[in-house]
Amino acid sequence: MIRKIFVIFAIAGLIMMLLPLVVNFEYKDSLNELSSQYVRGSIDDLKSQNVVTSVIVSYRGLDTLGEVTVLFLATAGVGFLLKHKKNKNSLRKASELLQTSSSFLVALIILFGIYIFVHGHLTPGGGFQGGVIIASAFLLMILSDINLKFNHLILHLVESFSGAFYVVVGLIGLLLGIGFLNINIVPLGNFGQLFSAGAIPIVYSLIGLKVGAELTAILNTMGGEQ
Amino acid sequence: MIFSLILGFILLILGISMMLTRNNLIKIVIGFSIMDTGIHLIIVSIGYIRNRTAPIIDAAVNIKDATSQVVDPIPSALVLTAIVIGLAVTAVMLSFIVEMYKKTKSLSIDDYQELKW
Amino acid sequence: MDIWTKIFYAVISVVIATIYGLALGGVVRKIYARVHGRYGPPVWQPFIDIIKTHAKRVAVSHGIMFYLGPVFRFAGGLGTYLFIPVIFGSAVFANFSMAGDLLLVMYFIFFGQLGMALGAGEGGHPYSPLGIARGLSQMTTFEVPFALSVIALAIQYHTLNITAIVAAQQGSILNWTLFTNPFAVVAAMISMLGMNMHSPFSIVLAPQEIPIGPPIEMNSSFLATLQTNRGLFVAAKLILFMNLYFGGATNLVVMIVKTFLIYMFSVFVGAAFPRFRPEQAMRFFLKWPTIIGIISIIFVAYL
Amino acid sequence: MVNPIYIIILSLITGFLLSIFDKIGRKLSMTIFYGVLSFNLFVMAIWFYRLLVVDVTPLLINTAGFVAPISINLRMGLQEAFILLFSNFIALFAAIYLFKKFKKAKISSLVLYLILSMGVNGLVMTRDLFNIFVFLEIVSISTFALITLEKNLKSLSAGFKYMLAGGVVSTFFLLGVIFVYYFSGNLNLDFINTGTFNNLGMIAVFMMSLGIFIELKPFPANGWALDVYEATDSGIVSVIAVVNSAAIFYVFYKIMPMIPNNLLQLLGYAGLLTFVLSSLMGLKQENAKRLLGYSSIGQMGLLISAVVFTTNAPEFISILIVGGFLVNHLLAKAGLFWITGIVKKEKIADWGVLNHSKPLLILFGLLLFALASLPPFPGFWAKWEFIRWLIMEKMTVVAVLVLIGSLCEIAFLFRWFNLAVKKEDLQESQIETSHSMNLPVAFLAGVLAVIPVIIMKYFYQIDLIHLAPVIALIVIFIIEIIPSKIKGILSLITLGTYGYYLYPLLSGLQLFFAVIFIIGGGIILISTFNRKGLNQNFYGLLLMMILSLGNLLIAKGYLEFFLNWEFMTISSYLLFLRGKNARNSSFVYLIFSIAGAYLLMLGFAFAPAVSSDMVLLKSITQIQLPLVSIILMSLGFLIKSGSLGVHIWVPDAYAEAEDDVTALIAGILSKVGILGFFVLAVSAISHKPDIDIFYWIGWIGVLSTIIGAFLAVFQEDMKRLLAYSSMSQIGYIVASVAMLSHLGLVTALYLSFNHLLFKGLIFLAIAGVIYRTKTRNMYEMGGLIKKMPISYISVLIGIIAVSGVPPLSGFGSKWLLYSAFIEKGWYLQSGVLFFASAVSFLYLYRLIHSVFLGQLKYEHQNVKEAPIWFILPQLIFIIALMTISTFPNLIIQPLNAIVGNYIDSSIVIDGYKVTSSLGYWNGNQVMMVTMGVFMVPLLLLLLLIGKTQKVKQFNIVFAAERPESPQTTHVAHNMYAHYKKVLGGWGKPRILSFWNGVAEWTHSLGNLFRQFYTGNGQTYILHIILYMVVLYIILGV
Repeated sequence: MIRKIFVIFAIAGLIMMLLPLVVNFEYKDSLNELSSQYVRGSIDDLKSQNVVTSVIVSYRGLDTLGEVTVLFLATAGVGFLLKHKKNKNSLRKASELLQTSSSFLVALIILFGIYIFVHGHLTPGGGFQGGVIIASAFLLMILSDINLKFNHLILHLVESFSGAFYVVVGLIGLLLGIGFLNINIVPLGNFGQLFSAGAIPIVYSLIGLKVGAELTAILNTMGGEQ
Repeated sequence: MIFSLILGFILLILGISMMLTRNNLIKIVIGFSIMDTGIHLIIVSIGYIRNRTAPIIDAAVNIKDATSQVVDPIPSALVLTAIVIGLAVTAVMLSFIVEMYKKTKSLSIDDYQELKW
Repeated sequence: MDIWTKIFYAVISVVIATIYGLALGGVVRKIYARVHGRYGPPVWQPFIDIIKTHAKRVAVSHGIMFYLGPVFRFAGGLGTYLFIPVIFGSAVFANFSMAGDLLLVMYFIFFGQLGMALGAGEGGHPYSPLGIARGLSQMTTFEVPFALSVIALAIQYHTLNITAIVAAQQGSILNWTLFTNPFAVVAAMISMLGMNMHSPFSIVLAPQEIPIGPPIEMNSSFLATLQTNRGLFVAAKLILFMNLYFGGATNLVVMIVKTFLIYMFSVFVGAAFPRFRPEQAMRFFLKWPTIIGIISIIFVAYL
Repeated sequence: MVNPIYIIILSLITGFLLSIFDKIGRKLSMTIFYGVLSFNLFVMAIWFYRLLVVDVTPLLINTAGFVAPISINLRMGLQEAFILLFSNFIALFAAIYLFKKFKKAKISSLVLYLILSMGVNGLVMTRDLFNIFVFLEIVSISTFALITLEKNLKSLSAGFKYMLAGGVVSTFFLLGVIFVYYFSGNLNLDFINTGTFNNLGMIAVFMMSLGIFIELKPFPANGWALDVYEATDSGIVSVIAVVNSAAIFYVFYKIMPMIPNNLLQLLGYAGLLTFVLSSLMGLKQENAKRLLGYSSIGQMGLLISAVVFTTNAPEFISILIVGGFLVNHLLAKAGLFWITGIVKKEKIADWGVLNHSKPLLILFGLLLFALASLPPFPGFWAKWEFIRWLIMEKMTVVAVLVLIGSLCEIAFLFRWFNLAVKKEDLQESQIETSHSMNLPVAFLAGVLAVIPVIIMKYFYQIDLIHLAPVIALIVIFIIEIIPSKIKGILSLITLGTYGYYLYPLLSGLQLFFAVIFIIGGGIILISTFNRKGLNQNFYGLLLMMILSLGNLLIAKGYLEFFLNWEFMTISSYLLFLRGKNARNSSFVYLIFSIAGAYLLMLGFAFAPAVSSDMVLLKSITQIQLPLVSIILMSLGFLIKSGSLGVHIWVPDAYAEAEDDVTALIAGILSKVGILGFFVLAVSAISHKPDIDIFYWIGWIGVLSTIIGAFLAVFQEDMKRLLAYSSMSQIGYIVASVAMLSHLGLVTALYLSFNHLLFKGLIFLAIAGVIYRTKTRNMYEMGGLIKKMPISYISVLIGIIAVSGVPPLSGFGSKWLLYSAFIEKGWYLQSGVLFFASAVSFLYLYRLIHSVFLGQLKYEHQNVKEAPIWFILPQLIFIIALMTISTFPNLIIQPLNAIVGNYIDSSIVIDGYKVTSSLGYWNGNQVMMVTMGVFMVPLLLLLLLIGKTQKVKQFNIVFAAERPESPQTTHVAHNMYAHYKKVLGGWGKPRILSFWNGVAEWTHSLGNLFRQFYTGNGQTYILHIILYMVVLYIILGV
C-alpha cells in the first residue's frame, strides 16, 4: 500500500518535472548552425544525398562505430549468457504455408536488404536498416524450420571481419593523416550517384553485413534456447 | 506534429509506470521497451521543423536552398543509434530473464530479492 | 647549627614525646575503663607492656618484609615527628622542620602506614590484609576533610610552612585558627577522630572480628616497636593539630595541656559512641566533614 | 607519440576478431588480449609522462576529417591521462588476476572485457555528449554480460537489477542530452553554454546531470550497485567498482561546468550524505564483498563532494584532494576486491583463514590502511587538504560530516582487519591461490606505497626524515628472518643513531620529550630481548612508534606534526593488536585514537598558519589559536591521554597488549597527549584565549585522577589496575599543564618524567611476574616475594614513588602539585587531588600485597625470578629514581629553565632547597633524615632480636587452627568490597554504558538506513525515480 503511494508520487513527480518540457515546447523555425553546416557539408564536401547518412557515417562516425560495437556486444553478451542447446522436435512444426512462402521470400528479402544498405547515402535507409531486413529474412527461415542450423562459422566470420574492416576503413584515414573515420579515402564521386559520397557505401555495406549477421546470431541463439 | 512529442512523453511515463508496477519480468522489459520507444519519439520530434521535408537532397529539395527546406538531420541520426542501443539492451535483458527463469522457474520479480541490505 | 647538636636535640625531643604519648595512652585506657565501670590498668601500663613484649624470648619472623614492617612503622612515626616543629621558638624542639613544610608531614604519615601494611601483609594472616583494607579505606575518607581544612589554612595564611602558621596565630587567643576559621577546625577535628581510630571509627582494629587488626602476627620486639611508635605517633599528630589549629605552644607545659585537651576530645567521643560499620564510617567522613571542609575553603577564599 | 585513438582502434579490431583467433587456439587469443591491454596501459603511460613533464597542452583528436563541433572529438589532457593511466592499469591487472578464469571461460568473456576497457577509454576521452551516451552503453552492456562470469542466481538477479536501473538512468540521461541539444543546438561539451539556458533548459541539464550522477550510486538510489558488488566475481567487480566508476566519475567531472551552481551544490551534499550513510550502514555488514561495496559507494560519494566543493580551490589543492581520493580508492579497492576472491570467504568473521598466508595478510592490511586514508597513503593527504579547505571555506558542517563518515568507515574496515588478524580459523582451511592472482595485488600495493613518496617530495617538500618510521618498518620487515635478539640490538642502534641525529636539532621542551621518548624507549626496549625465536612484525612497529614520536618533536607546521601523530597511532594500534586477546581492545583503541586524530585535524584546520621553517613547538608560540581550535585539539589530546569520559580504551588496551609493550605504552606513549597539551599551553601562555577553556581541561584532569584511582581499586587484573592508575596519573599531568602557570608546567614535566620511571619500572616488574606465573589475576598469585625478590623491590620502589610518600621523587611531584594548585587558586581541585592520592594507596597496596605478600600458591612453588632482560631495565629505572630523589636538583633545575623560556619562574632554588610562594622542600635533606630515622629502629631491632625464628608457610596465629589452602587464606579477591558499598550508586560504570549506547545506536541507525535496500529490483527503480523527483523538488523550492 505504501509502495503504491510512493509509485503514484513518483509518477506524479515525474509528470510534474516533464510537463513544462511538453507544454512550453515550440518547434524550431530554422535549422541551427550545426545542422545547417551538416546539410551544406553533405552536399558540398561529402557528395551524399542523404544528409542523415552523412551525419551517421561521417560526421558522427564515432557514434556509429560505437553503435556497431554495442550491437556486437549484445551478440557476444547473449551468446555468453545463453547456451546453444538445440532441443529437437519439441515445438510444433511450422505450417505449410509459411514454409513454402518463406522459401522464395527469403531471397527477395535479402536482396531488398542489400539494396537498402547499398543505397544508404541516396535514399532513406542504410546499413542498420538493411541489416535488420536481412536478419528478418533469417528470422523467417527460423520460423519456418525450427530446427534449422546456421553455419556458425560463416556468421561469425562475416560478423567479425565486417566489423574489423569497418575499423580498418576508418584507420586508413588516420594513416593517411586525414583523420580517423574520414570517408574521403576513396574518390567522392558525383552527387546523387550510387558510387558517390566516398567510403559511405562501403562503410554502410560493412555495417549492413555486420548487423545482419549479428541479429541473425542473436535470433539463432535465442531461438535455439529452450 | 507536436502530437508525436506528447505521445512520446506519454509512452515514456507509461513505460516507467509499467516498470514500477508490473510483477512479471517480461512485462517489466516490455515496459522498458515502451519507455525507450517514447524517448525515440521525443528525439525525432525535437528535430522537426514545420512544413519541411526529410533531409534527403533529392528532387524534392532545391540544392541551393537546402538548408531552409529540410528538417534537422541530427536527431534522426541520433535516434538510429538510440534505437540500436535500446535493442541491444533489451536483448541482453531478455537473455538474463531466460537464464533466471531456468534457475527458479519464476518470472516474478519478487522472487529475486535474496540479496539485500 | 651543627648537625650533631641538631641530632642531639632531636633525640631529646623524641624521647620526651614518646614518653608523653605512651602516658597519654595509659590515661585513655583508664578513662575507658572508668566509663565502662571498671577500675582499669595503671597509667604506666603501656610502659610495662613494652618492656614485657621486648622480653619475649622467641621472635617469629615471616620474612624480611615482615621484619622491616615495624621498622618502617617506627621510622614513619619518627620522621613525622621530626619534621614538625614542636615548640614555637625553641631550638631544641624545632626538629628537622627546615627540610619540608606541612605537605611533607602529611605525606610522611603514609610512610609508616605503608611499611607496616607491607610487613603485616607478609605475615600471611588473612586478618592482616582485612584490617589493612579497612584501615586504608577509612584513611582515604578521613583524609578528605583534613586535606580540605589544610588547604583552607594555606589559603588563610598564604603558606604551608608550619612554623609560619604557628607564628601567625601568636599574640591573642583570637588569632588561633579555631577562631579565625572555625569550619576548618571542625572538619579537621572530626577527621582526627578517624585518624586516632577510636570508637566509632575503630573498625580497623575491631577486636571481635579481626583480633587487633593488621599487627596480628607481630610478636616480641616487633610488637614492642609498634607500641613504642604508637606513643610517639599520637604525640606527633596531636602536636601537628595543636600547631595548625590551636595556636601552637611556646613551652612544654602549654604543649602538654593543649595536646591533652585535643586528645581528650577524641577519647570522649570514643567513649560515648558505639562503633560504625566500615561503610558507615566512610560514608560519614565523605558527607558532613567534607561539606564543612568545603565551606571552610569557601569561607577563607571567597568570603 | 602514439595517438590515443589507437587504443580504440586496436581494441575494436581485436575485439571483433578475437573469436576468430580463438578458433586457432586459446593461447593466441589470450596473448593478443593481454597484448592489447598492455598496449593501452603503455600508451597512457607515455601520454601521462608527456603531459606531465614535457608539454601540458592537451591533444585534441578530431574524427572524420572535420573539426569539432562538426565532428566528434576526443581530448587527451593531463586529467584524462591520469584517470586512464590508472584505469588501464587496473584493467590490465584485473585481467591478469582473472587469468585462470579467462583460460576456461567462453571467448566472449574476453571480447566483452576488451571492449569494456575500450569503452572506458572512449568514455573518458570523448567530448561529445551523445558520444558519452554511446560509450556509456558500451561499458554498461559489456558489464552486464560480464557480471555473469560466474553464472549463478545471485549474479543473474543482481545483473538484472543493474540493467533495470542502468536502463532507466541512461534513458533520463538521453532525454536530458537531447533537450540540451534542442536548447543549445550543439552536442559538444566545449561549445555548449548552459549559462544562456532558460528554465526548460535547466530541466534538461538537470535530467542529464542526474543521469550521470545516479550512475555514481548516491544514497539511496544505489541498491542495485550493492547487489552487483556482492554477487559478482571479484575480478570483474574490481573493474566495475574501480574502472567503470572512475570513468563515470570523470564524465561527471566533464559535465560539471554545465551544471548550474545550486544543483551542483546539492549534488555535492548528496554525495556527502552517501558517504556518511554508507559508512554508517557498512557497520552492520557481515559480507566481505558487500562491505567493500558500501565502502565503494561511500568513496564515490566522498569523491563527488570533494570535486564539487573544491571547484574554487587552487589547482594544487584540488588536484591533491580529488586525485588523492581517486587514486586511493582505485588502487585500494581493486586490491581488496581481488583479495576477497583469493580468500573466498563470504563472511568477514571467517577471514581468520588469512593467517595461513602472512604475505597476503600484510597486503590486505596495507590496502585496508590505504582505504582508510591513513598515512602515508594518498588518501591521507587528500583528506588533510580537503578538511583544511572546507574549514577555510566555512563549510564546517561538511568537514565534520566527512570526518564522521570516515570514522565509521574506519570502524567497519578495521573490525574486518582485526577479525582477519585475530580470529581463530576453526576449519583449518587453506587459501588456494596462484601467482596470477597474488601478483596483481602485490604490484598494486607497491604502486600505492610509491605514491606517497612522490606526494611528499613534489607536493609538500617534506623532509624525508618523516618517512623514517615507515622505512624502519619496511627494513625490519625485510630482515624478518634473523633472530629476535639481533633485531633488538639493531633497533637499539637505530634508536641511538636517531637520537644522535636528533640531538643537535633539539632544545628545551623538545629535548625533554626526546629524553622520555627515545631514551625511555631504549631502556624499555631492553626488556624485549627476552623474546624468543623470530618474533616477527615486532621491532619494525616498535621502531616506527618511537621514531614517529621523535619526529613529532621536529615537525614543522601542522601537517608534519599530524603525519607523525597518525604514524604513532597506527604503529601503536598494531603493537596493541599483537596481544593474544587484543581483538576488541585494539579496535576500541584505534577508533578512539582516530577520532582524536580527526578532532586534531579539525583543530589544525581552524588554526591560523604557522611559519613552515620553524618547529611547531616553537612557531606555535607566536600565534593566537582560536577558541574552537583549542577545544578541538584538547579533545583530541584528552582522548590520547585517556582522560575521563574518553578513557574507556585505556584498561583493555593496556591489559591485552603484550606485557613489555604495555610498559612501553605506559611509559612513553601516554606522554604524547601531554606533549600535545604543551603545544597548546605554550601558545596559550602568550596568547590567552577569550574563554578560560583550560580551567575546564583542568577539571577534567582532576576528575580523571579521582575516577581513575577508584576504578583501579576494583580491578582484579593487575594490568588493568595499572592502566587505570596511569589514567589517574596522567590526569594529574593534564591538570597541571592546564594551570598554565610556571609551577604548573614544571610540575607537569616533573610528573611526566617521574611517571616514565615508576610506571616503566612497575610494568616491567609485572611483566616479569606474568611471564613466570602466566596469569594476570592478582588473586591467583601471592607470596611471590620469596620467589622474585628483585621484582618485589622494583614494585615497592615503584609504588612508593607513585604514592608520593617521601623520600622518593614521588613526593617532589606531590609537593610541586599542591603548591602549584594552591598558588593558582584551584582549591577544590587540590582537595580532590588529595583524595585521589589517598585512594591510590588502596590500589597500590592491593597490587603489591596480592602479588608478592600473603600466601604463596602451590602452583608457584617453583617460580623463578624474572629473566635478566626484565630485571636490567628495572635496575636502570631504580637507579634513576633514587638519583633524582636524592638530588632533586638534577631534574628540577633543568625543568625550571625549560619552563622559564615561556613564563617567569616562581620558585627559588637554593642548593637542594626549593622554595615556592607557599612552602619549601629540601629533597636531599628529607632523604637523609629518612635514612637516619630508618636506621634507628632497624639497628634497635637488630640489637634486640638478631636472630629470629624462621617458620614455614601457614605457621600463623590462626585461632589455633591451620588454614586450608593458600587460596582461601590469601585475602585478595574483591579486596575492597566494602568500598563498593560506600560508593553505592556512584560506582556504576556510567561512561562505559554511555559509549556502549553510542555504539549500539550507531549500529541501529546504520541498520535502519539499510532497510532501504529491499533487494527488489522494482523498488530500486522506484528509488531512482523518487530520488530524481525529490531532488527536483528541493531544487525548485
